[in-house]
Amino acid sequence: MIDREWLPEGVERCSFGKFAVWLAIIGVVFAWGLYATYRIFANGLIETNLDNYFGFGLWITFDLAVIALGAGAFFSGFLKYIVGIEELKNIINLAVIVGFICYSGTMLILTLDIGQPLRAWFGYWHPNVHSMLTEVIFCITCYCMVLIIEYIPIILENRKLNQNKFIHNLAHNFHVFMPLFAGIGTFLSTFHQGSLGGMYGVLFGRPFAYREGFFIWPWTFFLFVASAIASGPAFTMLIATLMEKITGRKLVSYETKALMGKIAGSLLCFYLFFKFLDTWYWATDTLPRMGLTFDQMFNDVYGKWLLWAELGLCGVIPAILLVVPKFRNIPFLLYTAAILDCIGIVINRFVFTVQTIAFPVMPFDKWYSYVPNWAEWATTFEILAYGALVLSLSYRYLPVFPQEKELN
Amino acid sequence: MAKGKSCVVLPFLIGFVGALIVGWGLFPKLLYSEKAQPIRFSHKVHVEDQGMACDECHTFREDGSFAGIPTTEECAECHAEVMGEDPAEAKFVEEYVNEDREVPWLIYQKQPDNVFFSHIAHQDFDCTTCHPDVGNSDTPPVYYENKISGYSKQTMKMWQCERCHAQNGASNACYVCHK
Amino acid sequence: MGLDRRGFITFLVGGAVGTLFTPVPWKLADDVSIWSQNWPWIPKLQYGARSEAPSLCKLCPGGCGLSVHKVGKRPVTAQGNKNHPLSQGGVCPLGSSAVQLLYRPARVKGPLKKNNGRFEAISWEEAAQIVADNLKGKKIAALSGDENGSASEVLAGFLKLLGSDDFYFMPSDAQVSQRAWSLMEGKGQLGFDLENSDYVLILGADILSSWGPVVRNQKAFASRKGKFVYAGPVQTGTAATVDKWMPVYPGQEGVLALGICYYLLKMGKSASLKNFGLVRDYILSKYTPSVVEAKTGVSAAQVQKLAQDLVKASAPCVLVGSDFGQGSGAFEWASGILVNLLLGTLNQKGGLVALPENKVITSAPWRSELNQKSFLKFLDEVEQGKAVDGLLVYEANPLYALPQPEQVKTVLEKIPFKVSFSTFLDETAMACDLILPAPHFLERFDDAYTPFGVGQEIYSVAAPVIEPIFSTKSTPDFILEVANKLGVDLGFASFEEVLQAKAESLGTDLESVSAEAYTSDKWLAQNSLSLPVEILATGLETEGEGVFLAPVARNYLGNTKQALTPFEVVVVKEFELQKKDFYIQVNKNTANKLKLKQNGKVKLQGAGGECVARVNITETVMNDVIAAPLGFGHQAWDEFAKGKGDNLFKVLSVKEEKGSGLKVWNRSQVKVVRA
Amino acid sequence: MEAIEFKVKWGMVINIDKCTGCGACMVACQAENNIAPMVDGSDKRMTLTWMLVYELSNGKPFPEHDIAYLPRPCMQCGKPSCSTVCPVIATTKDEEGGIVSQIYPRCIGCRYCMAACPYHSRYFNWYDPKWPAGMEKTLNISTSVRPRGVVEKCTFCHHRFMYAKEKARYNGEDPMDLPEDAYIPACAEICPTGAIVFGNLNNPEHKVAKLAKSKYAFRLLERLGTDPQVYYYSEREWVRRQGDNYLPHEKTKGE
Repeated sequence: MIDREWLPEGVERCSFGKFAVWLAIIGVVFAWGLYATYRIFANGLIETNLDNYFGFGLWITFDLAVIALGAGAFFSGFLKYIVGIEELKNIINLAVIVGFICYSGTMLILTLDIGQPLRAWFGYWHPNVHSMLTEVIFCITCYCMVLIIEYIPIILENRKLNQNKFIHNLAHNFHVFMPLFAGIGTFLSTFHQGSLGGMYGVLFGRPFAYREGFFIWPWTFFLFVASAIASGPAFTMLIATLMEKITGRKLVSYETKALMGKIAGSLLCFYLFFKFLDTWYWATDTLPRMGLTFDQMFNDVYGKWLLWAELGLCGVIPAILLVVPKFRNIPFLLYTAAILDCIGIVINRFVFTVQTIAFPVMPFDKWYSYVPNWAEWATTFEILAYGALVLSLSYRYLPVFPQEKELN
Repeated sequence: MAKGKSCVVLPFLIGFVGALIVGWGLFPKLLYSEKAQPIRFSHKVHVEDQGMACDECHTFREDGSFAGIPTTEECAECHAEVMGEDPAEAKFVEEYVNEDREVPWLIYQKQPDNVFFSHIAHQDFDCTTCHPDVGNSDTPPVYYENKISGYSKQTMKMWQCERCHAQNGASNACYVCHK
Repeated sequence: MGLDRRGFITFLVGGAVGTLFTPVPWKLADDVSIWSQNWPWIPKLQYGARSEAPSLCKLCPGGCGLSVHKVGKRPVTAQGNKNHPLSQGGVCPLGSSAVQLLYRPARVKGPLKKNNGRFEAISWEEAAQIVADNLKGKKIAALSGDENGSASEVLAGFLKLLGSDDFYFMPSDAQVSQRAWSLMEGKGQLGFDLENSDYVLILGADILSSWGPVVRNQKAFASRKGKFVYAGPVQTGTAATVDKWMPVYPGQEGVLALGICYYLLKMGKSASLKNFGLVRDYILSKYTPSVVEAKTGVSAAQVQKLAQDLVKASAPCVLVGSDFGQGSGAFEWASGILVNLLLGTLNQKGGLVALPENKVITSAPWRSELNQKSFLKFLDEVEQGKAVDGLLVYEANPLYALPQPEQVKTVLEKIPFKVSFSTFLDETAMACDLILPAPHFLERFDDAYTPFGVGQEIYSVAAPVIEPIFSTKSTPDFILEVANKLGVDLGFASFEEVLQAKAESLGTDLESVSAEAYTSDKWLAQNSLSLPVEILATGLETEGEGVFLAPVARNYLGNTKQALTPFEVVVVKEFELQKKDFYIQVNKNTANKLKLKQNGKVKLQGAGGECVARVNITETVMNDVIAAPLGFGHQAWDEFAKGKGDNLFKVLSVKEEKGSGLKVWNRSQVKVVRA
Repeated sequence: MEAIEFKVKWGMVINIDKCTGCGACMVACQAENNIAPMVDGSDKRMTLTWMLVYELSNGKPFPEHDIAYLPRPCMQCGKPSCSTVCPVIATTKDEEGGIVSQIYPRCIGCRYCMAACPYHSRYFNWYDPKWPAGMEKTLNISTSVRPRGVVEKCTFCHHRFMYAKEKARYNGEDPMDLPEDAYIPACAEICPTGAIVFGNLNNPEHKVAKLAKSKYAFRLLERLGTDPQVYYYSEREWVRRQGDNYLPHEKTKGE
């Protein structure tokens, strides 16, 4: 293998040729997305299926979903470095990498999503402090930087790089400061997860999303934080499992995975309790005050099935499966529950993004539906391919999984 | 070790200073192109020699808008025929009056289309508060055009407008100046 | 000292750090964003002094005064002229797009001659010579869509001097009303003094959407003293706003009028008609409440209520016209006039009025004479072998806007020499041998004398507000030039002189009438009127097979002259047009009866053609009626109108009215089949 | 954010009972504000109409059916849902008169304001504006031409306010105390039935101030708390009821 000396010590990796084929597959998807990206930058957003009714669509849904799912990074960091759950060291590297992918991917999508990418920096230079989106822009950027800082020591631990004394010392120093960054990350992340929810909750012109709240923060602020930490750990754990299935190697012990499941499950219960409360209050108090009923919020396309899927099938059921040890210890149920958990959060982000604006607020207006077009899918897959690329390279060349040696 | 260090510091310094020279010295030269007015218009001839007042040409219209630079038709009220010896005047009559064309004057303080600047709201200020003092010039100053943005180098930036508004207690609401 | 790799890297790092301390990155970021604010491919604004110029809209016969707003020499927007009696500051969507039409892609940019099916550019001298050669000693006909302009007078006078009586207007209610009025031995042009009426009953005519001088109607409605009641098959813009809407089957407004007459006669009302007794007995025996109810769909009680309300009003006015501004017969108009006579509103404030006429071209017939003639009858004659050598078409698009245009096309093919003076490349221009474009009306002198439907004599003139953009020539001027070549003397050297003479004949002059319209409140007193009873028989005819079709004309769909304008495209509603398909409107009841589904594709089959549409189910249409928009289905023009929907004129079926000999198509029936 | 109280509050009262749905306001608006024409206008989610006329139905079958037309400009809300969410201060309600601004060179095109506005008053420039050859010569100097990628909306023809102020200054009058007809947006000026009335809601002499007080006056989605400066007027209860969301048992405003 031509790259043998770059591989982590004491682990086995597939042949470089095989790896190159894998990269090529990713590359094809990535190139497709790149083509769409080019079209969008050259011709504008007319290349997408977004319109004046659906100014937000697949991209924002995707952004919100991956940011929620990427919450595994900050929350695992928080639990490991601040709370001190040592077991999480087995998966914390992966959590950081997944988080980095999710956040950097989001930022890439966001530059596509705005109509004037060349003015993207206005968000920092001319910020409107009253806008939740400003908070999101700042926190995401800062947190993305934190993730880069957290990611760097993992890169520096590459066997070849680490031979350099300076790099070796640098990596070590980074590790020393990790709790600090974990703390900053937790703070930033909590805020922007919340702000993302706040973004919708403050829309008092959109009854589907509008929520009252505490001080300047609508309830969705807190619910988004809760739902993110309830799904992030599950997602990290699923990625680890997926990598195991692809590589055929044991990477993380089942105990660690179950622990992640337990964390996710407990938080999911916590989240659901408040989410049910919120939904009930919204349906029976907030909406009637606007002259609307719960039933009016749904139509044939964006039906109640979405709500039941989100809260029941992908809410209550995974919560039970994850908190009850008997179920959690059966791998099939653990993985199923984790998948459902993640789907539930994606549905949540989807309805808040799309159904919010699909509901016709003016009584004489009507429902419209939105379907993303190829360019939106291609760019979304571009980011997925980008994630797969980063993950593949990290797995092959960096000591991501401390348990890998002993488990195999 | 000492040798290793100097090997790091010196190239760094060279790079650093080099960038400063390029950035402060060369870059502005590259960024702007120099342009001359299509006609060498002499304010001096009109003001000093002919004793004209500024508002004989730079007038307010009856709707309160500012006419800015006079049209060829207005100039032709005097310059229907060549009056003097100046070749610039001859060029003006020949190429613009006779052809019934407007002169593409370069406006040093030209604001973009998205700005609504009301001259009449600022009539208590001296013209030179914002405009270059060309009232006595014989040759118009060189016009510097930003190659990227297309703006004149002297186009006032928004923060300058805002500062003056703030100092004078005028509103800085967006629509006070934008359209 | 050699530069090793590490040295080079530190050099780069130093450069990068140094750059941060220069304006380069920050200025670039700023300038690039400024560049995005002024992209070179986005048009820049051209500044200049703002001014207003009075003008006149010639896009429909409504005769609205415009105020064209200019920047420097460029017209930028067309707004209503506040001082003009017919617009009073308002304009319809067509007039509002007047300025932009200067640059409509469909404009003809210079004289064209067809050679082997393709148009080639020619010079105006050549054009004048060709026309002169082809007219000399030939049998010539002319068709004009300008029913109130002096240009038509020039054209008609020219034809007369060439020995031809074949001058025609495009069909409209102006002609039908004139025909009916003449049959009743009336004089002058009929009008409605809506401004002063306290109870306006509108039967059929969609006066607030498209009929007659729309903007003036809307203004009169807005400042109404009493009530406006509208009876028509569809809830149009008129129905949406008037005080009361009454559904009545399409083309049955005349019957409804006679239904009202029945009750008025029962109340003992009379009219000064020579044959009043005959008329009275006829109506009382034939138009009994049950007959009227069956024909119109309006209950006897409602008809009686209408009659009572009209009698109670101090200045009532009844306006009977076609739902879509054309195709009605003398029957409807005579019936409408009769109601007014019974109510005693003729030449009364707020009632039906007779307005004077005017002409300055000696050889030209009076407008009331020209309005007696029907182009459709002329086409019949041509089809039956009448020899015609040439046809001049001015401001008209018969190949699109006459009923059964495909048949019209076949007949017109028999005429060997056809000239279109169209400003735009319309369907008719495409089929002509010569296109000699008139300037856009903002580029030329033009006028409007008493548009049909108004209640007073009005004369407005517009001077050009912009130099012609393309190689165009004012048609009346061109005609005067050709007349000169042929040695025919119309008495004027230029069209401007014609307008000057007309202004003078009214006791004013060109300059003042260009600045402000001339108005006078002269009404023509009538001698003895009569009403041939055979006209009244039409309403009793049994209807044919098929479903009633109610064409709907709205100015935002364009009209018979102007196709959907670029700025009107977004005004068209979702349920009127989707991409290439236009919609018919039926209510749920009718849809169930005809087994039609929402969005389903259907074919409408008329007597002379068919068209394809989709179905929109809406309760705005009365039972057993299909409503559909006029104005779609253009095959010429430009991308803004071409190929959108289908032309409803294709399914209108023409019948001959027995009493008057007029052609009528306001009672068209169609078959609907699923496509 | 606290709503600012203005001395002058430009407002509209649109009499729905007078609107024939002719569309003149929509056309006048496009011409006045340099909106490029579109070749296909049938997808109403892609068209750009600062002023849009909706057709309202009372929902009953023929013959009880009734229709009405509702022209919808920007509501210039007293408490805008849009301007507060803009991340880059490209839209504000900060100028005397209370018109919600939209600054095209600042806008980054994130469309958050569009998601926030329940009236669909905001439009995104999906295309670069393109006029048929030559038609760009009819561009008005009133409004800057917007590139693709930014959001725009009705401004109550704000430039006309600026023109009126300039004229007042020229005539030595107070630019903040304009006569009633000195400043009127294009749509209100052109409306053939005078259905759109415009003026200062804070001036009791102005027609709008009187009309807005009528029991038949209402505002769109008032219950959401947007506090629009556009009022509607209809004597038909069903029309007023469609101006807001009502639970079945609730009484319509004005009843």
